[in-house]
Amino acid sequence: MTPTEIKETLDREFPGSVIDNEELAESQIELKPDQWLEIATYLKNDPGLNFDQLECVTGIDTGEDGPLQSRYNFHSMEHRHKIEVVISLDRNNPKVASIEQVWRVGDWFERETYDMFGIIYEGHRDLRRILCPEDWEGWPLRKDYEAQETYHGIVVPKIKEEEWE
Amino acid sequence: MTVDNLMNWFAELGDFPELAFILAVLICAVPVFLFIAIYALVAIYGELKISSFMQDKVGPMGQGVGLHAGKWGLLQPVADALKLILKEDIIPASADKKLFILAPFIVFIGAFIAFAALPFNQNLIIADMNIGIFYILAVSSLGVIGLIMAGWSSNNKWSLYGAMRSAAQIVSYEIPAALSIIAVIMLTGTLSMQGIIQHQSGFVWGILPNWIIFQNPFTFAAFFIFFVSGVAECNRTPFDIPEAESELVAGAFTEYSGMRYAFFFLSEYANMFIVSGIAVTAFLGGWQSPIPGILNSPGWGLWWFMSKAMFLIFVMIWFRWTFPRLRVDQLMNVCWKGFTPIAMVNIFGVGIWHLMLG
Amino acid sequence: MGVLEHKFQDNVVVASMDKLIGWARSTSPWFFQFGLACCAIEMMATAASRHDLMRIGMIPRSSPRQADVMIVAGTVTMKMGLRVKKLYEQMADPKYVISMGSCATSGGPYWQHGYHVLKGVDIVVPVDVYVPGCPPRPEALIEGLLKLQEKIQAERPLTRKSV
Amino acid sequence: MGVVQGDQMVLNIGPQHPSTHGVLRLKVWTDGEIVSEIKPYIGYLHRCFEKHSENVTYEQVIPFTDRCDYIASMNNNFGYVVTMEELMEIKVPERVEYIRVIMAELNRIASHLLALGVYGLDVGAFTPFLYMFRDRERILDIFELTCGARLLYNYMWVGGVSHDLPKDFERICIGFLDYFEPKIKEYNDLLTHNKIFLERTADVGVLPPDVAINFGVSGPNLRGSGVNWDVRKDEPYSIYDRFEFEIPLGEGEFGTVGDSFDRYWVRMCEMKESIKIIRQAIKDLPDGDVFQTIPKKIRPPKGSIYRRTESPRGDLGYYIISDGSPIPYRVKMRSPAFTALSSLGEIAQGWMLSDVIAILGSLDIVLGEIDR
Repeated sequence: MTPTEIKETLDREFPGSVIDNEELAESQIELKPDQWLEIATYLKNDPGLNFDQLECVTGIDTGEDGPLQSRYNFHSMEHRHKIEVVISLDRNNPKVASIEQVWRVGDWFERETYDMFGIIYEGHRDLRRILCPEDWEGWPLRKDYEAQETYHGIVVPKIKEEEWE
Repeated sequence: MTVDNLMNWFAELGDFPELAFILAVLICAVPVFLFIAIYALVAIYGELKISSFMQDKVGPMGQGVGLHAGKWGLLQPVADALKLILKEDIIPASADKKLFILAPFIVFIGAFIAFAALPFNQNLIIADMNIGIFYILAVSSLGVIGLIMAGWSSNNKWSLYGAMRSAAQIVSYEIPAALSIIAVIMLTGTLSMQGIIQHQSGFVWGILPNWIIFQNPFTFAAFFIFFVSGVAECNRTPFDIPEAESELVAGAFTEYSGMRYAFFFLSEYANMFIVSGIAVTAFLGGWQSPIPGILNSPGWGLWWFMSKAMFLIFVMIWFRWTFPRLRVDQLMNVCWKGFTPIAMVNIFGVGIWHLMLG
Repeated sequence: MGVLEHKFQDNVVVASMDKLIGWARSTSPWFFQFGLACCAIEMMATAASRHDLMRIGMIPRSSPRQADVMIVAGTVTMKMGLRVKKLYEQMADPKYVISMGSCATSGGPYWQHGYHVLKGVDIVVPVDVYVPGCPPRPEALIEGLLKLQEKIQAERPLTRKSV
Repeated sequence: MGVVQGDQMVLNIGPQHPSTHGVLRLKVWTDGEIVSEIKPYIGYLHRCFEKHSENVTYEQVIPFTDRCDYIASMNNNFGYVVTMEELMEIKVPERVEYIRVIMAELNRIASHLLALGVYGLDVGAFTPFLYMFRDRERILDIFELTCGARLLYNYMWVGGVSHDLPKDFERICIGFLDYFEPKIKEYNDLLTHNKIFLERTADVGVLPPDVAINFGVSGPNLRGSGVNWDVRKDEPYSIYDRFEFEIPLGEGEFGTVGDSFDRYWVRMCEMKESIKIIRQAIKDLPDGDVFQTIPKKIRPPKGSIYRRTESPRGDLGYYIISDGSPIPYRVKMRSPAFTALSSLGEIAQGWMLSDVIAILGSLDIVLGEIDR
């Protein structure tokens, strides 16, 4: 099925959850974060869609005041079609339902996005930092991230600010 | 022999029985220790070189800085031993100090005192006891205690794993080894090592030397069972699970460094020599020459014994660099479901064969 | 060796003992498998058949207790830096450290934006020989090891330090 | 016979361990030898690749992609470069396409050689590791001939390659392939048909197909479980659709489908397929200028793209978001070994300690790519 058909089926099944957003490419859908778990289970179990492979979960910081986005790429082994779901969350309290029970690979992907951006996935059984040490301060991949001074007594040098050109 | 001759010789000199006994033992023990040391250096050098040639490598060639390790890396084992002696002697704080210090020496003693009954040639044997082979099998199981002490006392999870595995392995592989030796003793009728070898002189089936391995098919199978369980007793691949490098870091020896580690290293090679020595004595005719009749003088006897033993050690080294490693439960299956039944069948086979063919 | 260290006046006997000890230690430096990143693959290639490390007497050991040389091959991150320090302390004296590759030496390509990368392993561990390169070629690593062997031979463990 | 439940022993197969392929810590709860639970801890080699790619220009990200999966750097470059060219709609000349396929497949053979060699090391056989490294050195010589580097090449640039092929590259490459083909038979005799090796790998760490897909496992690990999925065939990129080669799948000859032996065997057969591809690619290698479509200034249009390519470890995905400036806004690398390792906790439960090491080896993970 082409992405537009998928968009219509989702609109039909979950009215009001699809937000149309112009800048997004044709194969991307923007959804509201509130019904996300039901939509995810629907995407996986519906025979017509059957997205059994969660390819990738990407966290994006859309700028100083913009929302934090959590983008999911799905792919179906059976129908060989793909879709990308974009969910925007506000910056100071980024919360979204965790799809870790639906796709087991989501467990580590979500932990990594939490580690890098601070997006809290509710319902995640073991939401800890996966790459940085447990006691690391700050969310490294946010645009406004300031590396901490020292870590266990080892000085973390400052990142030079001057223009790269 | 030599202990008895020494005792008689001292008896003629003067009447000091206790001192004579101590002197005799000392005079015999020091050359054995020197022999083990030199043999271990040769064996370590052999292992380095043979494993390298098998792996398309050149092995220690002494191409480092300065004198380095001699022409073909001949001094490499000497340098290793000297460096290990000079290293700092770490005893972990949480270790059980006394056991930790004692463990390597018990493992070495287990290997060292078994040399007393090895017949190097017609009269070069320290103590030709009439229970020779039984004595060696009993004494060589002393090493297990040392390994368990090492594993337990270094208070490290890896060495505990290594010690438990090595205990299970060595204890269970002594059964098939002992059973296949019983098959030999049924033929020779004597437990003394020299007696076993004397029994193997002359021809069998025309051209073959009358070694026990050729006397009947059951002893032929018994040789392989004995040799492979001997490899398992020295913790060599494919049974080197106790010091499995890729799993248990360094098994029971993880916490040992310097001199103590050198002792473990030394006793592993001493154990290998003992297993080869017994296999050669019991199955391959000890110091008998392959063509009975000629080249039978004591000098040649020593040569035959050493070359056969060294060949078996070469086979052990060869095993190590070709086979992967068995898992612990597979190892136990091989021993209890494989070797022990076959070894028992061998005993009956030898008996029946002996009865029928006389 | 601790008791005898640096206790003797410099004379011909002590000097020759020093040479012997230096020879033994430099001829068989067993290296501690401590592969972290890309340099670890080059270290394995150096230990493999073509550039054989056993030629110069180096045998890989997996336990810190039995190793003399710790080759820090790869990027040391903050999380790993504490472990490097702990492992270094577990090694038996005399121990040496080779910092292989520019990541271990100074943080390498990750020096500017690597918030999690330790800028050089000499912050946590004293280093004897630095091998440049990203990753250094096997020949460069062997040259670094030979430099280390020269350094070990030049050491005078027994003679008293001229105070 | 009730199961005697001793108290659990927590074992740290720590960040420094001879067979964790780098810096990975496995927290293992064992009961005697049987493993009841495994928790992998990663992040010991987190080198902030994504932070770097937000501060350096598009060309300068390529050396960082090299260092993510340092065993298959060519394939990493290939993935990044294919994604960028799709974003910027650059059509590279034929010769560049053929050179890239040859280099990627050679690098796949080298990566599989290392993976199989180290797997033999984990199971205890030391010699195959050295034989496979000896042959891998020959491939590194070919790479050194073309781009001067042994391990990290920075060879494939956006829109072209950094160096053209040397003079008699075809002769050398064909020479290597002829030398290498009988060597695979030598590995099979030495390791694959070894009874002890079969005993240790067949039926160990079975990864059923649906669990594999659910865990996002991909590449030889997925094909070992019998799922016919190869990005070169199913989402063809570059000119892979011009070559015929099969996709080896795990059939479970010596055990069930999806056990460690199948993953090992799939990699061994994939090396044969890669040889086929290289032979076809060299046969009709066109000539032409390699540098003509390399843009002087890379300023991709505003937008985002996610593209997958087939690296020796599986689906290597790049998610690139550009905002029109010469510096990428966000580059996310989806690493196949990351998902393979996440399935270890599931597969290795209930096996013995030495099997955990064998299963970890069969998954062929690289920590540089997992921690990025």
